[in-house]
Amino acid sequence: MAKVEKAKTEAAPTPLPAKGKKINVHYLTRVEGHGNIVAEIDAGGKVSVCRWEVPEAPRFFEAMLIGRNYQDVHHITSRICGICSIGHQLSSLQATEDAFGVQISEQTLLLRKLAIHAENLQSHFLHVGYLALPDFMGAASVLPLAASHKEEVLAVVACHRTANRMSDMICGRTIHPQRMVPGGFAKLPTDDDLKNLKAMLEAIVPKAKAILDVVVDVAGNIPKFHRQTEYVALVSDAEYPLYWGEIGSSKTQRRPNQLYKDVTREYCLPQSTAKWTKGVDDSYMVGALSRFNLNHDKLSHLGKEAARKLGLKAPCHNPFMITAAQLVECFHSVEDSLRIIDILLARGIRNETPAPIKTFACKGVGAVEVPRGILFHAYEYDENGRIANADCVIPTNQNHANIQRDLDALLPTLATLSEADIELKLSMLVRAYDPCISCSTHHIDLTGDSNKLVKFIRK
Amino acid sequence: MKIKEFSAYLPRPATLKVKKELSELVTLFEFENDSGRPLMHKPGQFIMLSVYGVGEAPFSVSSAPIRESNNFELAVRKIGAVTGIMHDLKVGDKVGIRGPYGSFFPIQKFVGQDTLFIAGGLGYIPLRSLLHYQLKHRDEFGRIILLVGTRNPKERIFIDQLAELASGKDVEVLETVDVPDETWKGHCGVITTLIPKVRIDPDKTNVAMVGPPIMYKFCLGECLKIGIPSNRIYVSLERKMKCGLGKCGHCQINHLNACIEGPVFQYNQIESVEEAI
Amino acid sequence: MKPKIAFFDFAGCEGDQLQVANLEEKLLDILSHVEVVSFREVMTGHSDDYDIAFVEGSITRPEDEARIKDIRSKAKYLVALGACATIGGVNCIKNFMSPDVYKERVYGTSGRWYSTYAARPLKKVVKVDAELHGCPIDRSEFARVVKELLLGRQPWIPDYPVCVECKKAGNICRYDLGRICLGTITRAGCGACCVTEGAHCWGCRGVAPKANLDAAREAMNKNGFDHKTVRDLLRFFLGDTYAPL
Amino acid sequence: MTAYTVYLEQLHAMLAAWSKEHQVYVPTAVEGGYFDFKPWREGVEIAFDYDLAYNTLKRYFLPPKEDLVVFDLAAKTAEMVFDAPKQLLFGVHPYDIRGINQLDQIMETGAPDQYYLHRRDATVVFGLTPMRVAETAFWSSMGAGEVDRGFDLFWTKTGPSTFLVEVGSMRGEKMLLAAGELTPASAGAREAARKAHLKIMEMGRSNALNFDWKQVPRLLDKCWNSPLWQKKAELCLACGSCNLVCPTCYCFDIREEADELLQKGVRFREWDGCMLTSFALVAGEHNFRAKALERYRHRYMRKGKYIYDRYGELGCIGCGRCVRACTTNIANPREVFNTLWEASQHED
Ligand SMILES: Cc1cc2nc3c(=O)[nH]c(=O)nc-3n(C[C@H](O)[C@H](O)[C@H](O)COP(=O)(O)OP(=O)(O)OC[C@H]3O[C@@H](n4cnc5c(N)ncnc54)[C@H](O)[C@@H]3O)c2cc1C
Ligand code: SF4
Ligand code: SF4
Ligand code: SF4
Repeated sequence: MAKVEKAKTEAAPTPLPAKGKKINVHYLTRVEGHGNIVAEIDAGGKVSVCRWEVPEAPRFFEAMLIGRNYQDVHHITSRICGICSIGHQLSSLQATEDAFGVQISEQTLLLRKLAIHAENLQSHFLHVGYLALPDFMGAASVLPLAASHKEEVLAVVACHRTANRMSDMICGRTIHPQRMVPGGFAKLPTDDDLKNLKAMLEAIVPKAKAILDVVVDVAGNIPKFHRQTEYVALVSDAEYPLYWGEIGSSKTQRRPNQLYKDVTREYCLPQSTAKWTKGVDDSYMVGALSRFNLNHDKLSHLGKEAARKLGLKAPCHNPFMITAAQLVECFHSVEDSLRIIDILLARGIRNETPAPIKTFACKGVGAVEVPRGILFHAYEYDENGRIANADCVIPTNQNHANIQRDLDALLPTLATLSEADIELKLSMLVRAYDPCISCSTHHIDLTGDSNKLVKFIRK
Repeated sequence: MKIKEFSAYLPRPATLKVKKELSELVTLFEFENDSGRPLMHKPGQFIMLSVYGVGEAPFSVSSAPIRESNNFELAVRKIGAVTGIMHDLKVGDKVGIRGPYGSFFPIQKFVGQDTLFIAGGLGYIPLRSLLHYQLKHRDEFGRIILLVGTRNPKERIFIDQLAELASGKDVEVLETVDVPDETWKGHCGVITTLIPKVRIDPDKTNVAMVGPPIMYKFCLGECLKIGIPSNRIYVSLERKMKCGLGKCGHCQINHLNACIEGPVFQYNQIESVEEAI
Repeated sequence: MKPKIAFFDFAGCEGDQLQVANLEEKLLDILSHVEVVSFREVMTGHSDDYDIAFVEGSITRPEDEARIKDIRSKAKYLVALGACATIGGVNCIKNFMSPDVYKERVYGTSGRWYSTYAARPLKKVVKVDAELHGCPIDRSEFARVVKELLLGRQPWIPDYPVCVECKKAGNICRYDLGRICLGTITRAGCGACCVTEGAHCWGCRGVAPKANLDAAREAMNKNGFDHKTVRDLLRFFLGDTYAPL
Repeated sequence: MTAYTVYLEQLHAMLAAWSKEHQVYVPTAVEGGYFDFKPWREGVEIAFDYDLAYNTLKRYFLPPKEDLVVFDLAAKTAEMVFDAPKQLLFGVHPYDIRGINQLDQIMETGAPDQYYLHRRDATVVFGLTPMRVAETAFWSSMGAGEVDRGFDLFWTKTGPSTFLVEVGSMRGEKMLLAAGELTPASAGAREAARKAHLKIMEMGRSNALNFDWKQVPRLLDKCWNSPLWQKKAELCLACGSCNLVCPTCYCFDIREEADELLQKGVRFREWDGCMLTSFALVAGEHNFRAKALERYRHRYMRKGKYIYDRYGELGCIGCGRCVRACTTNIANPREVFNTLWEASQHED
């Protein structure tokens, strides 16, 4: 394997210019959606501005759902985000089924678990391989790496493609899939599909290990920054929970999903139109690292091994390590998928039709661990099975405040670096969270009257 | 069933030799068959020309049927995908061709007789093949009368050639444009208005007529009016074509295939075919 | 010289750009013929010098208009990418509510801070040279269209309804199963993927240019689907196109 | 015709043996109470009593999409490609065999379509006497209830576990006897098969053309200006479903696509249909059949007259697939022909 060049992140301190430093990352790249970082350090080295902004257009999904039939709801919410569309569908279906008291079959449950694995793999490989790795390797994108590290990039491509094919095979499509419906599946994979899938997943294990080696190689470039925060994720005594569980926190006891509002306490800032979420005391983190911190002992064998190689130990308070946790989860997802496929193959795919649904006025909540963290959908239906009220709490949404807090903590430590290096470090931090802004802005953001941007902190 | 490892869809290579602009949108292309063999077309027939990666389209062969030459001419108007790319071809570029396909003007029936050519717009392109044949064998044919109609002076094609013909003795040329501009000194009005202007002997005149769909209705009426029987009138009908082999169905005119029974029809064969004219 | 291409997005889910990334190896091959100068989702760096702009998402705010017009003025060729950009897509569901209501629903009293107006497709604001339909776009169609542009031809986009491809796929028609479907009026090009995967056609590729809407509606009614069901389906993606329906 | 008696218990081993060389397709039950041909393998239940294959069998000879030539974009050279997998269609009804025979004739005439012929040659057809008639079918009154050629074997279920198998070709007989000797059919078995055939023809009569099908071309001759075309065409979605499901519709479009490196390309053909609005549209926006009426009428003229004028057979074999495929219920040849007939009776 080609030796990876050390990225030039630990650049020599530059003397402070008299006029101070200004960072303005207008549209952070290699993230999903539009986000800006604005920071200013005055001539004295003191941080005067530090802001994570989201200028993405709001889309009003919760309002759009009003009056829609329960069969269409997950197809609409799927469109909140192209990257997490499977996760949105799963959370949405869970909420609808919870509302109408639908019991899904074991086969449906297993297939849905495969679906969430597929999505995690899809998203994590994309983020680790295409979006984050270039940072650790000092490249502007995966494109130049394709020339310098062809083999590794092809490994990433192969893993990502397999994850996509897995989504196709289980859900029917990688983005906005069509097979999953309330109560079950409109079309089922065949035993042959599963056999193929099994072979494909087995084939990417060595490729994923190659990616792991690269990341281990450049692990020294992962900034050493620690800030303790609250970690929130689904927890379960039975497994490393992704499809369902209870809401767990590093600071308080677990809660049933119905009480999601107690955890994701939303509030408004006087000078901001954006909603914030607040855990026990203040901001909290969701996503791969949170899940790892809370559930690491339930990881599969390969997952644990990967964590060991990466030096990832719970509790880890370095947000830059989210990427590492994602890679760990990839191994877990592949291994757990293989386990599920074996169960399904042993039973043989049964030609089940979706569980019948009787509509009545009711409420339900769904909570699924999607790539970026815990995703809640909560619906209220009228007696005709049409939405009367909807609420979706999106992971990136829950992370925004934590990102801001991390930036606040990180920036002062960078005051002596060059503007370019500060910019890179701040960008890397935000990218580590893998923010999914399209998702989050169905809700937060936008247009204060003065500068058309929401200010996330009190100045 | 005769199974053969043979594809009627396989084009043969040809090379662009000469490219000449005829009007803003129409260009004359001279191609050479790479096979070293002549095209062996008859006047009125068409070929399918491929630009690989873009597509295939039918074009009438515009040059006279000459057995001794491997070259042939097409005149093409830029209007879509294939024709658009063709205009970017450079001399020396290769294309694929299939054919010639379709029916043709039966030269033998024109021998010893007068011919009235009625060319509307691009209709001159296929007629030119027959016209050039007649000019080459001038003594075998009677009078040659050529009526040419174009929408406006800018769209006229083969201007020099027409001028040359008009100044010579072999052909009686009458030209008109539908909408004149300040440069235009000649006849104005649709091509139909030219027909009564020529004095012909209906008993020994054949008509060869090609033009846009709307032209036929009126011109055919005029021809019948001056006494030419429908079995002496030949028209060429163009339809959408994909295969040129009578299979793809696009060129159907009622029960007829424009690519097999056509494009050249004796008018009496199609007088009662509703979709023809 | 290699044509320069750039990607931009407005209100949308970025699924279409993800579809492009999902071309995997094929993308790497295509990239050997073009120079990507802006693709925020996968690369750092940006240039204002581009030939072909691929634009995803709907225009939902007055301030978006300036940005899309700027993109238009710089691009020689502008391709709308995906339902939000070509027909307004799901974003148009909100167009049937009063802005006061949907702002209040989502943001409570803070709603008044948000500038937003009825979502609209790009072509309502700027000239669009080609449209790649679908929610999300079909990745092989994207690849084909890029290749056609590179070869110098106007892209071929089917103008017939989805039923054509549904028949080719050999599906059982939803109507034969007592279900509803918009394939009868929706522009093909997706291979009838939703029907093939067990759902029905939602209309994400927009109405086929010569679609017979009256006949389709009558057929839906005759098959027992009431006004509200039909309307809801037409408002899933086609809200902008057939708003009064 | 030579005929043998085959017992259901023998069939399984035969299918397994045929599968070694051929991809075998059999009628099976699918969603919604419909039937369709699907690949056979262990455990697939054959629906001997299927009423109609939902999809037409033409896809095995004229696939929805088929490569014609591959080319090299740089060298500007082209090569032909033929793909003709060995396949066996087990259980094809007589009317569908008629459809195949008609396609054979069309594809062989003039410039023989070698792509079709290759596939046809590589396909073994085993006929089957129907045991049920689809609601929409009217083949028994279209002269399509029986066939004497176009199959390699023809099967008729004469008892709960017994088939009479007639030999249609040497290839068929060889395949039938490959596993060992069989009992030649007795006179009684032949009689039972004849009865089975009569029975189904009788059942088919409940849904019939009201007049002799041979009159259809002459009838249509007089109907060019019938008001029926416009009335029906108003509801036409121009969805082409009626074309695409029809076993005797064969029109196609030709297009091509280059590979991602723009080095090689492939030219292929894909099903097309005369009911689609741009079927006769040419560059410059001239459409030779711009109106729904014109397209709608053309299809019936093709089915009832033009094909007959050329090949001496109706272009409609009465399978009734289009009847079912049309969402707006206007694509029923039986109904259209009957209505026109009715109207013409009043004219005289
Ligand atoms: C017998 C015959 C002779 C012709 N001779 C000439 C000629 O000499 N010079 C000339 O400029 N044009 C001629 N045409 C018209 C020419 O074929 C079309 O202009 C050409 O097909 C347009 O192709 P395109 O790919 O540029 O257009 P597009 O609109 O991109 O068409 C795509 C495809 O549709 C088919 N198609 C579209 N328009 C026509 C059409 N008018 N006729 C047949 N098929 C069509 C072709 O297969 C074409 O490749 C002739 C047509 C026919 C039928
Ligand atoms: S299922 Fe939909 S797309 Fe398919 S044929 Fe029926 S109406 Fe058309
Ligand atoms: S026209 Fe209809 S009934 Fe006749 S053969 Fe075709 S599909 Fe069958
Ligand atoms: S199936 Fe019906 S609606 Fe569709 S094209 Fe045929 S006649 Fe028209």
